[in-house]
Amino acid sequence: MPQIFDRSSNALARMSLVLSGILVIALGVTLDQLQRSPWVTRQGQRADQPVPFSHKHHVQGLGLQCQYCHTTVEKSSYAGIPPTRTCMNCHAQIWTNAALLAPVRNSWATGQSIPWIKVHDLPDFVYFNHSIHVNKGIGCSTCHGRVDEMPLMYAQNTLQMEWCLDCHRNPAKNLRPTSQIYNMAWEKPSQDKPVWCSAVPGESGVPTADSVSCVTKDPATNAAAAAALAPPVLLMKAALTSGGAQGADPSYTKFTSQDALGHFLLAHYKIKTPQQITSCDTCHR
Amino acid sequence: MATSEVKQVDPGIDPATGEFRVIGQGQTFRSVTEKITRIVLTPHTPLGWFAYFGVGGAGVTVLMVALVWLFLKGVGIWAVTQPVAWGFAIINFVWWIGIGHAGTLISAILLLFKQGWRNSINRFAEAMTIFAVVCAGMFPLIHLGRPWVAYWVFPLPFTMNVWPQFRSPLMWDVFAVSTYATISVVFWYIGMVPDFGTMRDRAESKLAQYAYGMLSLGWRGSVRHWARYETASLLLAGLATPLVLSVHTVISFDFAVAALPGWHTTIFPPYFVAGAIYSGFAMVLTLAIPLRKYYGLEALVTERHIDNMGKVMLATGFIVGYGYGMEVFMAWYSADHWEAFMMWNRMFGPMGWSYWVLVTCNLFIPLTTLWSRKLRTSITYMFILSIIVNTGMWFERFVIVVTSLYRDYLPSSWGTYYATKWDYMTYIGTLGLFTFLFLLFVRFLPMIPMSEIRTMLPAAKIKPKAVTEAGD
Amino acid sequence: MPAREGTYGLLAEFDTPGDLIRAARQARQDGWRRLDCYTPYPVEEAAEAIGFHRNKVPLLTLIGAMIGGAAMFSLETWISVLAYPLNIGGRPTYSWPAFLVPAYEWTILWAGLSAAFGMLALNGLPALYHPLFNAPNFRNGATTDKFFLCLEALDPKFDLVETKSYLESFQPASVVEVEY
Amino acid sequence: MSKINPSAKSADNDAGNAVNNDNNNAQDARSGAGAPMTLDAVRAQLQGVKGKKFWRSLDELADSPEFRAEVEREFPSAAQEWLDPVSRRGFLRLMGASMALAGLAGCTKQPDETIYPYVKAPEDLILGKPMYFATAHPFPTGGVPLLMKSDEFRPIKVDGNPEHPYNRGGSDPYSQGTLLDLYDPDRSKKVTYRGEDREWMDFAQALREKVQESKDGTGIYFLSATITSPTLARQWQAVQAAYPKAKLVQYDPAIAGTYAEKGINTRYALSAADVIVSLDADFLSSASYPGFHGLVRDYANRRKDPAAGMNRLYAVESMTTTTGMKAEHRLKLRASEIPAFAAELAKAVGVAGVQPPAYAWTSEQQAFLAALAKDLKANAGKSAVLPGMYQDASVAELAQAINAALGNVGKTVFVSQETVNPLPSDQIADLKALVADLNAGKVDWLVILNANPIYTTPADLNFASAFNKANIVAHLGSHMDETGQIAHWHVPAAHYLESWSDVRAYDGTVSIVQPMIDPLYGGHTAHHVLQMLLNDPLVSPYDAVRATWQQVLAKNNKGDFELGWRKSLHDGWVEGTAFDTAAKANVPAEFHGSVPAPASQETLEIIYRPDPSIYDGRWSNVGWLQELPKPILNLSWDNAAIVSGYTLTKLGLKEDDIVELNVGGKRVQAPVVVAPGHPDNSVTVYLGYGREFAGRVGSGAGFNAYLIRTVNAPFYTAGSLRKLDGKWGVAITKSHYQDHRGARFGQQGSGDNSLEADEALGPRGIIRYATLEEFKVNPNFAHEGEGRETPESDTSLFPNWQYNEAAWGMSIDMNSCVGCNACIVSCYAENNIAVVGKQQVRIGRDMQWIRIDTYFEGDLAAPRAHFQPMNCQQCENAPCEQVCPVGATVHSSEGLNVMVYNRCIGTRYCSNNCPYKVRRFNFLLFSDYETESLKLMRNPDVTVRTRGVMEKCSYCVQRISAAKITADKENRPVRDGEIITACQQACPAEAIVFGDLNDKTSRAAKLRANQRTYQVIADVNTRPRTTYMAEVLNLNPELEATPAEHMPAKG
Repeated sequence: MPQIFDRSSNALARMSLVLSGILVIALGVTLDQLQRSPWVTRQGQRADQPVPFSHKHHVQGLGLQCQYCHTTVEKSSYAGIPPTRTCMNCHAQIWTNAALLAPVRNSWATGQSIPWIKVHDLPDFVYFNHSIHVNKGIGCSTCHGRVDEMPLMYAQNTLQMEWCLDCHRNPAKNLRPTSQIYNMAWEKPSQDKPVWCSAVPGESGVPTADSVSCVTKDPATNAAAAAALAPPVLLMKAALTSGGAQGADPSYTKFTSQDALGHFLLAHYKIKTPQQITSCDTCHR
Repeated sequence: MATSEVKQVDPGIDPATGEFRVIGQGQTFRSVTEKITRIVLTPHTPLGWFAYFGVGGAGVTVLMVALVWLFLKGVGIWAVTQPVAWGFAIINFVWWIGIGHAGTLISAILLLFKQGWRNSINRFAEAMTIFAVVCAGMFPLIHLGRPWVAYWVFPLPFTMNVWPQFRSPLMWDVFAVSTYATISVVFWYIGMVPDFGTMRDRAESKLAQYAYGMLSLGWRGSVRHWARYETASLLLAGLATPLVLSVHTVISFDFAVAALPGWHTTIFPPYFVAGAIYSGFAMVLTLAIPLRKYYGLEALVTERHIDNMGKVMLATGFIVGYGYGMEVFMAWYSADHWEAFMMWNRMFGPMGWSYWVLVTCNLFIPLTTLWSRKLRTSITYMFILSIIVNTGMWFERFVIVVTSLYRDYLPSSWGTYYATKWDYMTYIGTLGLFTFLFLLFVRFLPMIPMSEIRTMLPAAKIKPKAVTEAGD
Repeated sequence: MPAREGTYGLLAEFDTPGDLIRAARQARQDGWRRLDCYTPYPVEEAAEAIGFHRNKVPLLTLIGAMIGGAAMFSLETWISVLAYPLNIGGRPTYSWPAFLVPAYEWTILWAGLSAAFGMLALNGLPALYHPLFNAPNFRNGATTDKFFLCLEALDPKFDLVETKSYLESFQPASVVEVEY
Repeated sequence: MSKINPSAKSADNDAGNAVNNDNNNAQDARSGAGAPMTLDAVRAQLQGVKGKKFWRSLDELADSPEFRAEVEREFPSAAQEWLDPVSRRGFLRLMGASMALAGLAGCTKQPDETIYPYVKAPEDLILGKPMYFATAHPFPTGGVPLLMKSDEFRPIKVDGNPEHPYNRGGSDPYSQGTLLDLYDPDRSKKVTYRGEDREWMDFAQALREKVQESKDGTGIYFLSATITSPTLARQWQAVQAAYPKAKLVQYDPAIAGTYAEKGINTRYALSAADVIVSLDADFLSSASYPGFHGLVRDYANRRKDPAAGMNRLYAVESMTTTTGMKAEHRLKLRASEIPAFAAELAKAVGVAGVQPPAYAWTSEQQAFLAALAKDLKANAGKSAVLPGMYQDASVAELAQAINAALGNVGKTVFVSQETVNPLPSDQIADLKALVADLNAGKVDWLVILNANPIYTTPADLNFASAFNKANIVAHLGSHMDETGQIAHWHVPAAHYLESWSDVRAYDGTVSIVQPMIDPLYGGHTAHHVLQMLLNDPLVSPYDAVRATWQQVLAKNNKGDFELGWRKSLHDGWVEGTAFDTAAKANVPAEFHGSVPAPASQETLEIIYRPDPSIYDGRWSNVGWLQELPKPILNLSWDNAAIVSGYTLTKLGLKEDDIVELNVGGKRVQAPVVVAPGHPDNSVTVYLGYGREFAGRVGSGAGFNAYLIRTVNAPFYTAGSLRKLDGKWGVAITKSHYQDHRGARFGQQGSGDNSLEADEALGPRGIIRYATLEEFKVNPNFAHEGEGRETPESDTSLFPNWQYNEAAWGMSIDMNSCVGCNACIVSCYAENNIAVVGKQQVRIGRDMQWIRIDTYFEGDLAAPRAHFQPMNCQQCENAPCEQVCPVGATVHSSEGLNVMVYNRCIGTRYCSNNCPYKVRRFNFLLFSDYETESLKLMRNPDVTVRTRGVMEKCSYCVQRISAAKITADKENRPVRDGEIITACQQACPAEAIVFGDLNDKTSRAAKLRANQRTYQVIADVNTRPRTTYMAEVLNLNPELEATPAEHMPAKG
C-alpha cells in the first residue's frame, strides 16, 4: 500500500487552511466597506442633470442667496426646488439663446417640469425637516458641503443613518449662530478666527435665535465696522438678530473653539438632549 | 433479572454475566471493520436505498416549491393570523430541535456516564441531530415577514448603527441554535476522523482514498494523538452536555419569557428538555430499527440498545408527565384566573382535542407499556411506539403555541387557526429533507464508530498477565 | 518540512495490544526516547508506556471558554448601554440577566472550537503525508486490527542492524524499515 | 391650525402640478413611482378604462421604466389580495418578489429619483405644509360641515369643521369615507352616448336642443337624488318657470317614504333633555339619522360627568342598534308594534284624540310603558322623544304630539318653518307617477341626476322595464353603475370635493361646498345640467352659488358681498342662516291620524335599513367602508339576514347558513347572522349590497335587498324565510358570541350568555361600570373587586423609567362612546391603512389600528352592550418591545411605543406578546403601490407599509412631531389640545382625549386622575398610557336593569 498523498500535500493542506481564514476576513472587510462606498451612497457623484446648473456660478459668482431658490427652507420640511419661473426671472433677459438653457425654456413654454435628478435622496421612510435644522443653528454647508464651490451639484455626505446619528448624538460640534446658517464659508471658531456672541434671556414664544446674536469681528472695537466687513448674508442676519436682542445691551463673550461655542448655543437654542433626538420617532413614522 | 430460560432462548444474553450483550458474539476487530466499511465502500448501492432516497428527494422538491411560493407571496400563505401569529413554523422548529437533542445526549452524556452501549448508536444519533438542527434552523428564518433582512439579528457594524436587542429570547435562540449546530458538527466530525483513516486504508478506488484521506487529515493512530483525542472528546462531551440542556431551555424561554397565559411559566425549561430527549430517543428508534434490520447490524445494535432507550424514554416520559401535571396543578393552586381559564380552555375549549391527542400519545400509551421488558424488546412495538411519541411531541408544541394564543387576555380578540396546504407542505418538506440527508450519510459515511466499537471487543481486553510480565 | 532522506525508523508489528505495550514499556526502560506506538483505537496503557502522560488540550479549552464568554457579554453591554441606549419597554439598559444567555452560549462555543482545533493542532494534523504510510504493512493494519511500535532514526541509540534485532526480541509479527 | 382663504384660483389649481417629488418619502402617495405623476398623466393613463379593463391598462403602466424603477425599490407591485386571494396578476408580484429577494444584498442601493418642480408655483403654497379648507358634505339628511386637510391641493383628510355650531368638529363614517370615494379609480371618466365616446358639450347641446324644441318641457323628466343644494333648487325653479311641463322627481332609497322626504324641520336639543326616548330612532349609530352629529355630542356631554347630572335614555326599537345598546332601558319590539306602542305612550302622557289599536302587550312591555310614561311626565319640558326615521308616518306625528304634550317644544324640541332640504316632495308618489308616465310612453327624455334607479328602486315597480320605454335616458353619475350601463347617455359626475355647490346643515346653517381639487376625470354636476337649459347656459356652478347668496351675504356684511363670501368660505358657513330657535311654532298636543295595528306575533317581519357603512349603496366601492365592521354585528364586506338567537334556533338555522328571503314572490339569497337582542320573528336586512357594477371593491359583495323591497312598505313588511344548503362565508372581525356562549367555566347564566362578556365584565375587569346610585355611594367602584386592582408603581423588579419631558397619554370615556365607527375610518385615512379584502378579514387579518370591542352583557336575548375602542395602549412596560430581536419597536423619550417599520423583520413575536392584540401584521402585500389615484390620497407624513412588516396605532406620531417642531421653532412648550389624534378628531361624542400626562393642567391628565379612570388588564402591570373611564348608568329604579324577555337562544 503506497502513499496516497505527495510530500508537498502537508504544506498545501496547512496553507489552504490559513488562506481560507484570510479569505473570510477579507470578505467581511470588503462588504463592510462596500455598504459605505459611494457606489452605494452616491456620495460625491455628479448626476447627469438636464441642465448643468452650477451652484458655484450662481452662489459664488453672482452671490445669490440660498433662499432665493430654496424658498421654504426656514418654513417647511422641504427646502424647495425652484419652479421654472425662478430661472426665467433672469434668463428671460440673459443667456436667452444659450443652448444649455433650452430645457428651461422648453419647460417654460410647454409647462412641463424640468426633470432634475435628486442628489440628496433619503430613503422613503426617513422624515427629515429642514426648517428645524436651520432654525436651530445647523448651517447648509454642514450637510451639503461647500455648495458654492460645486460647479455641478453632488452629495458631500453619505446621508446614512450613522452619519445622522453622529451629529444627533453630539449636536454641539456642528452648531453655529443662526446668523451664519447661509454662510458657506463659515469656519469653526479658532484662536485666529474667534466668534463673539451675546445672549439675552429668551422668553417663551420668541424664537431662540432672536435672543442670541453673534459676530465674527470683535464688537469691542467697532460694531459698525464689524457689520460693514461682514459678508452680505451675515450683515442682514446680524442686523436682524441684534435687533431682536435689543434692550438688554448685549455683552459679548469670545469663543475660540467650536466646543465652547457649541455648548453655548446648545444652551441658548434649547437644543433637545441626545436622548430625545436619537429617539426613533424623530425620523421614522 | 435475567431468568434461566431466557438464557437458553436468547442469544443476546451473555451467559457469563447474564446481561444483555452490547455486541453480538464472535466479533473481531477485522469483522467489525469489514461490516461497517463495506456498507459505504461497496461499489453497488442497494436498490432499497435508491427507493428511500427517491422518497426523500420528492420531499425536498415539495419543500422547494413551498419555499419559493412563500418568498414570492409572504407568510400570509400560511395560516398565521391575528391572534395566532405563530403557527406550524415555530411548532416544527421546536419539534425538530427537540429531536436533535437525543443525538448529543447519547454521544455526550452517556459518554460521561461511561455507558459503553452508546457506542454503537451515537454516530448516527449525532448525524440525526445535525440534520434535525438543519431542518429546525430553517424555520426561524423562513417564518420571518422579511427573511431577506434576517441578517439584522447579527451584531455587525451596519451603517444604521442599530444593533440587535439582546433582551429578546429570539436573540438568545440565534446564539443557542447556532452554537448548538456548530458544536454538534465539530463533535461529529472529530469523532469520525479515525474512522476516516480506516476508510482511507480500506478503500480500493483512488477517489475514495483521496476523499477519505483528506477527511482523515492523515490520521495514523499514534498513541500520543489518541491521548489528546480522548481528552478533546471528553471535553467536548463535557461541553455538549450543558449546551444541550441550555439549548432547549432557551427555546422554552421563547414562551416562558412571554407574558401570555400558558406560556409564562417556570416549568417550561425542565420539561422542554425532558420532552426533547423523549422525542429524540423516539426518533433514534425510528431510525435505528429499520437500519439495523436493513444492513444486518443486529450484532452491533442489539436488543439491549432498544431496551435501554426504552428505559430512558420511560424516565423522560415521566418528567414530561410531571410537567403537564404541574401546569394543571398550578392553574388551580395559583388561583390565578388567567391560568385557570387557559388550562380549562386548553382542555375543553374549541381546540381541546389537540390536548387529549398529546396526553394520549405522550403519557397514556408509552408510560403504561414501557414498563414491560417484553414490549421494550419487541422491535415492532418499539418502532410503532416511537412514531406515536413523535406525533405526541409534535402535538405538545401545537398545544403550547396555538391553544395559548388563540384565546388570550382580551376576549374581543379571540380567534382560531386552520393550517393551510402550504403549512403541511413545508412540514412534510422538512421530513423529506431529513430523510434525504440521512440517506446520504448512511451511504457515504461510517454510520457506526469503528474505533469505539473496537474498544468493546473482547480482544481489546489487555491480559493482566501480559502487563505484570512486562513489569519484571 | 524539509524533505529528509534515508531511514525514518524501524516499525514492529504486533497482533495484540498486550504485546505492544510490553514492548513499548521495555523500549522505554531501555532508554529509547524517540519512539511511538500506533493503534487502531485508543490504548491508554501504550501512551503511558512511552511516557506520554498529560497534554495541553484542557488549558486551550479553558482559555477559549473565557475569551468567548467575556467577548459576548462585553459586546452586549457595550451595545445596550453605550452604543445606542434605547428604552426597551421600560427595562434598564444594563439588563445583565438577559445578557447572560448569549454569553453562556458563546463560552461553550469557543471552548468547544478550541478543544477540537487545539487537539488537531497539537497533533500536527492535518498531515496527509507521513513516512509511516510508506511501510507496506502499516496502512493495512494500523487503522484496523494491528498494533505498531516505531523506533525512530533520530534517536541517538538508533542503529539499523542492532535496533532491528532488538525489536525482533519482542517476537513481533514483523519488523520493517521505514523510509522517509 | 392655519386656515387659508382659498381663492377660486387656488382651489381650482391643477393638483397635477401639485404632485411634486421634492420630498423624502417617495414611498407615499406623492411619488410612489418615480414617474412624473402629473394628474394629466394619470388621467391619460386611466382615460376611458374601467372595471376589468382597468387592470390591463395598469399592466401596461407597469411596463413603463418608472414603474420598474419602483419595483427595484423592493416594493413588490401590489398584490390586490383583496381582489382575489391568488391574484390573476401573479406576474407582477413575481417581479416584485424577485426584487424583494434581491434585497438580500442588504444595503439596498436606491435608484435615481427624479424631482418635478413646478413651472409656476402658486403663491400660497408651502410644500410640506398642509392647508385647511372649509367645505361641507352634502348628505340627504343635511350637510355635514367639513374642514379638509389639503396637501399640495390634494385633499387627504376629511374632518368635521371644529368651529361649526352644528357638528363642532365631529364627523361620521360616511363623510370620512367620501375621501376614498373621491379617489376611487373606478369612477367613470368619459361622456358616452350608446357606448361611444362623446364630449360634454355634445350632451349639453343635445339636451338643450331637445328641451327647447319641446317648448314647454313636455316629455322632459328629471330623476334626481334628494336635492340638498339651495342653488340647485333655485336653478330648478328657473327651469320650471321656463318649461312648466318639465317634471322633477327626487328619489333617495333611504329617504323616500320617511318624514325626511317632506323636509326636516324638527330639531332636538338633547343638551337640555334629562330623559330621552327613542321610538325606533337610531340617532346614535350612524349619520343616516338627521342631526346625528349634534345629537351625539349633546347626548354625550350629558354623560361626561355623572355627578353633574346625567340624562337617561330609553330605547324602543325594532332591531339591535348602538342606540338601544347604549340606552339605560331598552324594549325590543317588532317594527309593526312600534306605532301602536307610540300611540299607547302618547295616550299615557295625555295626548288628545289618540286611539291606540288593541294589542296584547306582555307584562314587561306594559311595565316598561308605565315606567316610561311616568318618567316622561316627571320630566316634562326636560325630555325629548325622537321618532324613528324608518317607521310609519304616524310615529313621527305621535312623537311630535308627545313632545308637545310634555311641553318640550321650544325647550328641547324646535320646529321651524324652513326645511333642511330645499325641495321637499313625496318621493314615493312622484316615483310611482314617473313609472306610470314611462309606461304610458309620455317620457321623451329622462335625465337622471346622481341617482341609480335601476339598482335602488323597489323591485315591484319594475323600473327597468319602464326605463326602456323612454326615448332617451341620460345618466349623470360618478360611476358607470347599473343605471349608467343601460342609459343612452352617461355623463361622469364631479365629486362634491371637485365642484361648487351649497347645502344646509341640520340646524339650517348654509355651508358653501367648495372644491378641493379639479375634477379628476373632468366630471360635471347637476348645476351644469340644469343651467344648460336656461338662457345663460354657461354660468358656472361657482357663479350660480355666488348668485344664490348674493343678497344674504351682502346684507350680512353691510353691502360688501365679497367680504361676506370670503368669510363664509373661510368659516365654512353663511352667517345668519341657522333656523330661528326663538320662533315658537305651535305644535298641537293631539293626534287624530290612524295608527296601523301590529302584525300578528307569528308573521315574520322583514325590516329594511340603509347600511351603517355604505348607506344605500352609493359607497359600496369604498374599501374602507366595506371593510368597516358594522356596529353590533362586527360584520364586514357583506350584509345579512339579521335575526335573533331565538328565531335562529326556531328556524333550525346556524349562523352563516344561506337562507332565501321571500317577499311577495320576490326572492333573494342571504347569509343569516344573529344580532343579540334582536326582536324575534323579525329579520333585518341592510340595503346597498349586491351591486353588479359598483367597481372592483363593491361589485358582488353581499346580496341586493332592493330586490325584495316593495314600494308601498319600503321599511318593513311581512315575508318568509327558507333555509338553503351551504354556507355563505361571512367575514366577522371578532370572535363571535354565538360560537362562544359560556356554557362552562365560571360563566354567569345559563349558556345564553356571551362567554367573552362574562369574562370581560367578570374576573378580567376589562369592562367596569356602575349605576348612578352605586357611583354616588362609591365613586371608586372602578378600582374595587376582583381583577380591578391596579399595581403600585413600585411593583417591579427593575427601577421605573423616568419620563421628564412630555408623557403622551389618552383617555377614552366609555360613557360617551356610542360605537359609531367614525374613529376607525378617520384612522384609515390618516395612517394610510390598507384594505385587505373579505377573505383576509375572514381569517382575522384586518388592519384597522383601532377597533371597537363590543361585549354583550347578560342574556343574549336581551343584552346590554359595552363599546370599548381599543387601540395600542402604549404600555410603559411594553411586553412587545422586550421580545423584538432587532429593536424595531422601542420607547421614545416621551413614552410613545414607537414601531419602526423599516427596522421590522417580521417575527410577529410582539403581536403574540401583546395582551391587547392591537398589533397588525402585513401578512401579504396589502398596501396598493400601483393605483395612481390612490397615491394622490395618501398621507405624505406616514410611511406606507410593505409586506412582512408589523404596524400598529402610533398615537398619530406624525402629528405629534409636527406640533413639536412648530413649538420648538417658536420656543414654547406644546399647548394642550394642539395635538389631536385622528380618532379624537373624528369622534362626534368627544369620547377620546389625548394629551401630555406630565402637564397636570392638561385635559388628559385631569381625566386620568379621575376616579372612574382605569387601565385595562392592569394586573399584568403593563402600565398602559391609554386609560378608560368606567361607565355609569342612570337607571330608572322602577325598571330592572335590562328588560329580561327570556327567549333562550339555545343551539
